[in-house]
Amino acid sequence: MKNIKKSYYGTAVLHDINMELSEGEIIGLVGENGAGKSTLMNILFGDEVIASTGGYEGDIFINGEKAQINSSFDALNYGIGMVHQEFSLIPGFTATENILFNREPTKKSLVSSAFGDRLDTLDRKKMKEIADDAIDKVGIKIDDDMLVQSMPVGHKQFTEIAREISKEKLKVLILDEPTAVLTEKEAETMLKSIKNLASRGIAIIFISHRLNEIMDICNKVTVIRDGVVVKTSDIDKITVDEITKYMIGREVDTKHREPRNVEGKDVIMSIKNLYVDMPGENVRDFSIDVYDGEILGIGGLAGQGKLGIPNGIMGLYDAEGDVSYKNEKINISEPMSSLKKDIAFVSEDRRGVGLLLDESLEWNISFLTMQVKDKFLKKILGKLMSFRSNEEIKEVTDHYIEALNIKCTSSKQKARELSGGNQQKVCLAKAFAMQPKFLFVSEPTRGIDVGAKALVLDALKGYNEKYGTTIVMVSSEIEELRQICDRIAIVSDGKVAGIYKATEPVEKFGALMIGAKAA
Amino acid sequence: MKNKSLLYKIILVVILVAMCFLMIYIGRGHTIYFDNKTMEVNGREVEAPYKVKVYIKGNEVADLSNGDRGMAIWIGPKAHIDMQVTKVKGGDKENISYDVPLPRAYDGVVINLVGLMNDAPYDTYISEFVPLATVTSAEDEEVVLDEFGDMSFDE
Amino acid sequence: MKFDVRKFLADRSVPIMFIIICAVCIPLSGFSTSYLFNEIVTRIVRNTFLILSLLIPIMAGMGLNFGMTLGAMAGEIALIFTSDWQIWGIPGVVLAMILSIPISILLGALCGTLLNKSRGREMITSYIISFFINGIYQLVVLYMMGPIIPILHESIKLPRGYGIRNTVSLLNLRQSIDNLVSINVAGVKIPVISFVIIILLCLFIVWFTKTKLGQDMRAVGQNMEVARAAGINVDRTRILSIIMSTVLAGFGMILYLQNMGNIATYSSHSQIGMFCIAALLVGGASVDKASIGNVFLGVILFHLMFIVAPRAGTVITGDSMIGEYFRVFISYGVITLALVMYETKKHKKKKMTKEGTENEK
Amino acid sequence: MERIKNIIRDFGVPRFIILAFLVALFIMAPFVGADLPTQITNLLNRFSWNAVLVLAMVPMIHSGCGLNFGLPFGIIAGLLGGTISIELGFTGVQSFIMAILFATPFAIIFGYLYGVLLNHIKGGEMMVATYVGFSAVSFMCMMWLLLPYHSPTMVWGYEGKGLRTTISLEGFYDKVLSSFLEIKIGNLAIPTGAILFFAVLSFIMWSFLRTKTGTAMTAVGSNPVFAKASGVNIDRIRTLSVIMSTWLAAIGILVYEQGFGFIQLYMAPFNMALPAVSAILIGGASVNKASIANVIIGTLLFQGIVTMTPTVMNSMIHMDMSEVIRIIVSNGMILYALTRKTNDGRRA
Repeated sequence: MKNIKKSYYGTAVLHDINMELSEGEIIGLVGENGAGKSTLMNILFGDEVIASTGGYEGDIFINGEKAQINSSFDALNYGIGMVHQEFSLIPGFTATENILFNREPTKKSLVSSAFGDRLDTLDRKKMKEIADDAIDKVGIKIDDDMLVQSMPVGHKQFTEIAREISKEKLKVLILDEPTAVLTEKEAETMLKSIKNLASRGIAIIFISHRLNEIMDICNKVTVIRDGVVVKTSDIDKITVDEITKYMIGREVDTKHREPRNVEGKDVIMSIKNLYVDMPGENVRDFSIDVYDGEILGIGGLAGQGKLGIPNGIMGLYDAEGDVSYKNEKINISEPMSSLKKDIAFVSEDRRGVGLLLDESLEWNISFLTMQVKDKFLKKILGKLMSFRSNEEIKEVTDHYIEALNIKCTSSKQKARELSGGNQQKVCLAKAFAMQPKFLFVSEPTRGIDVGAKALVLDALKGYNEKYGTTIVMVSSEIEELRQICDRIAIVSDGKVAGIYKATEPVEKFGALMIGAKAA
Repeated sequence: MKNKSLLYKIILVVILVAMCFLMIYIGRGHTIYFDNKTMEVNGREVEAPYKVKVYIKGNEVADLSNGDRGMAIWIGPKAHIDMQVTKVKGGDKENISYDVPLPRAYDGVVINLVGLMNDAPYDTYISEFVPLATVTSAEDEEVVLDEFGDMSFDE
Repeated sequence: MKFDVRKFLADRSVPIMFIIICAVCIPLSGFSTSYLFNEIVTRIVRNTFLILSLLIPIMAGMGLNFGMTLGAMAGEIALIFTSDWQIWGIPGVVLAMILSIPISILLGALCGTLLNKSRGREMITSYIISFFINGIYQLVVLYMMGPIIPILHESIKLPRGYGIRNTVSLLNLRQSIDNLVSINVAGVKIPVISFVIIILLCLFIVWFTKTKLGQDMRAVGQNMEVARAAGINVDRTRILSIIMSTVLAGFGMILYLQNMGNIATYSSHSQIGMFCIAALLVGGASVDKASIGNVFLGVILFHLMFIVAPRAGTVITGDSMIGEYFRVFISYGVITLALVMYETKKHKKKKMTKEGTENEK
Repeated sequence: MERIKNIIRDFGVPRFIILAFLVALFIMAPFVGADLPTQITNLLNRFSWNAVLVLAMVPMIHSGCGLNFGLPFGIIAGLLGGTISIELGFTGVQSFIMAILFATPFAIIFGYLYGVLLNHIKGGEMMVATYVGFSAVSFMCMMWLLLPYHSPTMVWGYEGKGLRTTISLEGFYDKVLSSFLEIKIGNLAIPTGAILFFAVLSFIMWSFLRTKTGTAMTAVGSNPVFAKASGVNIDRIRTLSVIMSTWLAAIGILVYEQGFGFIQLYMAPFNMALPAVSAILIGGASVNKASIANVIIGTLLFQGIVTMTPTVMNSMIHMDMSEVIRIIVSNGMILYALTRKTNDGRRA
């Protein structure tokens, strides 16, 4: 692969990626979330997303010949196979049927010669043979007649791999976090079978967050950060710590605010044994105390549960645990319970949760406050009924449009029509309008440009300083947390892995993220 | 491969179309009326027999005395008619069969059996049956259009 | 695996309920066994083909095809022509079937395309499509037949000179297939050829599930995304399933009408979809799963109920209408129940997958 | 040019065709000898009968429950109210008021149950609603026969029990609204009372949508997760909207009956949902957005076509195609709305 470039909507995600892979080699690909790993793999596998967003730049050479991958068919033809993180299996099909899905050996009949190949009958016997053969190669026993939906999760993963292996042309196999959902034992088997596959001459790209696995089975490792390959090295010439360092990146020279010492202040919110059932972001046994007036950062890799914390406390996902605010318990299954206590939440899912995309900015900014605090209502008919007060709503909206510099045509514009950064500002305005005493902010800078990022962070910092509002900010960008937070807690596997002052060196946070225990 | 498949498809369509025409040919239904009436054959009067029994596919469909008219339906282009003819009262019974080609254009065909039995020219013993004008009720039928149809199901 | 009695019964609650209804109503109605058997055989011959046409869209995950009415209309139009041209007997039936194919394909393709545009609410859309096309059908049959589409015989036209009469007689086509070879078993007339046709269709469906296309349809039905990622043309596959269903429904309607002996031009099709779907569900099928067994069980139970309910209702309440309304209520009730169960399951499933990921980790 | 295109696109091609068709009908009406004032009277009358039923669509569309194909459910509540009022011997204006009073508890109970059911099947409301409506109607068919009604104006004469299919309202609430303050100018008659009644209900609805709860209802329909995150109890709001819709349907059928002059029982409620659904869609509503203006415009357009086509078409081509046109137009409109892509983020 040479000089691969890719941009989404003008935002460059990958710059000049160069990678090399030879037969029978296992290469580990590591990088933080959003570093560009998935995009790179999608290019290799010819995912629809790539073509529909304008294709990619650069060249891919396979066996010395230039390859043009425009669709997953091309990828298949070039012998590239991929096992995704989410299972792409048909639940009601057997292992055999899934392994050979859409590549079933068929028998011709008179009908099919008239109406096309799709009326060929399936050759069940041959299917079984091929499937069994592939399963053998993976090196684990799977019942080939078992329906995928009744399989344990590990077997599903193996079925996927078997499917890729059964492709005759397979030369390169991409495994995206194959061990993430497996038990330790299964993971071991998996690694063994991966090695086994490599010894048959298949080149493997192995993506994982578990660095020890990478150290275990890979020949080489490539680290990607911000769309650039920062390091490629043979595995025996690099240590886990070094990899971590490359992943997290250099110390960025940005203005850090001086962290305040908060330990002595009153505990404003105490979270004990929080469990949140949020798909992909499960929180288990999370406990932390938040001090009055601080900005607490919560960081961690994706999927480790950091997002689940605010969502659980605010009642958007099923959660269990004790959360008390100013020594009063909060009913975490009922959003109103926290909202009534002046706790606000800016969701990471702007378009899904944060906004009424088809309504005006006025509605978006005023709705929360109206529902929670009965504001922006005017009494009519001698207090019998109360209507929306359009004047007040306009006033507050205009205020925040100015204060946060939201670029829009008017306060009546629909939220859908704004850019990502401005939408995020609307979300903040929505929370600010409620005049919260405590604010959860989740991924406030995700997917917005640099200028807007700075503005959003400044707004948060300013709000904290001006009103003494306690802020808990969840973000995957450790640098961003270090810019404005007093303390940063790293979440790993749904629990607190450690809490440090924001000024601690970045490597310490990096180590926590990948599972090292806090010193 | 593609061409072959296309060829098969064309053949299939041709077969279906051919079948259509075949069905139209062999499935054309006629109501046949048998007249046992005296008629003029080649210029001479032929008296109708005393009694004619008409059989279609083995079933007796008409038992005609002199001057009677019987009726049967026939599917296909050529009607096969079996008859048992009794010339005079108490006389011998005689079995005869005929294959009568039926004209496509007529729905109802009147066959004069006397003409048929005496080798009269085809168009002298075959004629179209014209139903009496507007047998069907003249008053307009009300068509009730109901989005949900009526609820009664077949009984 | 332990045999779970409760689950077994719960999965089959609808058929069991119907068996109970029938068991109560049969003695009350006082019909003789041979009468009932004769009736049931007639109904099986009449309806099974139509109901079988529902199976393929269910397999492709498109739910209950309320749009089968389209096929029924195609069949009716074909029969109106054969009747007008006076093509009688079995050739008439065959001709009608062939004529119905292009109409069915056209309507089916239209229906399938629209359904692809309304993913997630296929059923309500196919339901509205059936009404919409019914309007078009009326436009064609009631106004265009005569002045624009030539109709030879005045006798099937309305006296005003255009449009088709409320009833078109199929007297010379009536039961031509049923009577071709029929045997009498203990007083019950069994139309052999009709059964052969139905069995052939069953075999066709079984064969079809074994083809590549059948396999693709099952896959599309279970997970469209995965199927698309594997390179299956999902939209086309879905349209094909609707076309096949429509064509089969057209054939089914022709067989149904040849058994009935006349076409109720403006109402024969309007309820047929509803009754076929109800029968299928009574047989234990659900919105996303149905088998040939469900079809036969459904036809028998549903129509048994249909035959005995009015009489039983009269005996119980002394009012003949009660039973009539009761069976209509039951038909709708069964569909409602199946829909609610399906949607609740879908709703629950979303939650389950959430919990599932939790447990697996 | 671009702008005109945009306007047409926003308005929707089918709507445009319908409007053009109606305008053409009006233009042609005088040429074929139709009396315009009579036509307008006709239109206004039908508008006043149907508008409340169309209004009943609004709450459920707002709360994201989609088009209320379960309208018959509310209609049954109205029918119960009407028949009970007559059974108890109320007459004249009184019978109408009592009918509303009796219908209300039924509507609330039905609406509540129906709302709870719909909360269990989010996403599949429309299909289930259709069949829940049908089941309820066919169930009531049995009930009309079995319930102990005795009023001689309503039951079958020779048996003395079981309600008739159509019950004349003469002496009861026939035209109580329409004749109230009726304005007559030559051939033109305006059913002021009925229109006023609709106006009052519309105003109440309009006001409600401006209250806190009303705002929450719109938000629930627009983005349920947003509403939930803002502390709104989604299920409660949805149930409330269903109750409102059911109640309005109950009132709507009573208004319809007073104009029409008859109570239609048994299978009649079946046919009431689709016209109302398509009317509001023709008025510019979509599966998840509707306003009072949509109701008024939609009802006028829909009823305009229903009243104008027979007269104009009949005199022009001597064919009464109105019924067929109505079926094609109304179902075509619903089909159009269903097959349009819904905006992302709408359904969560």
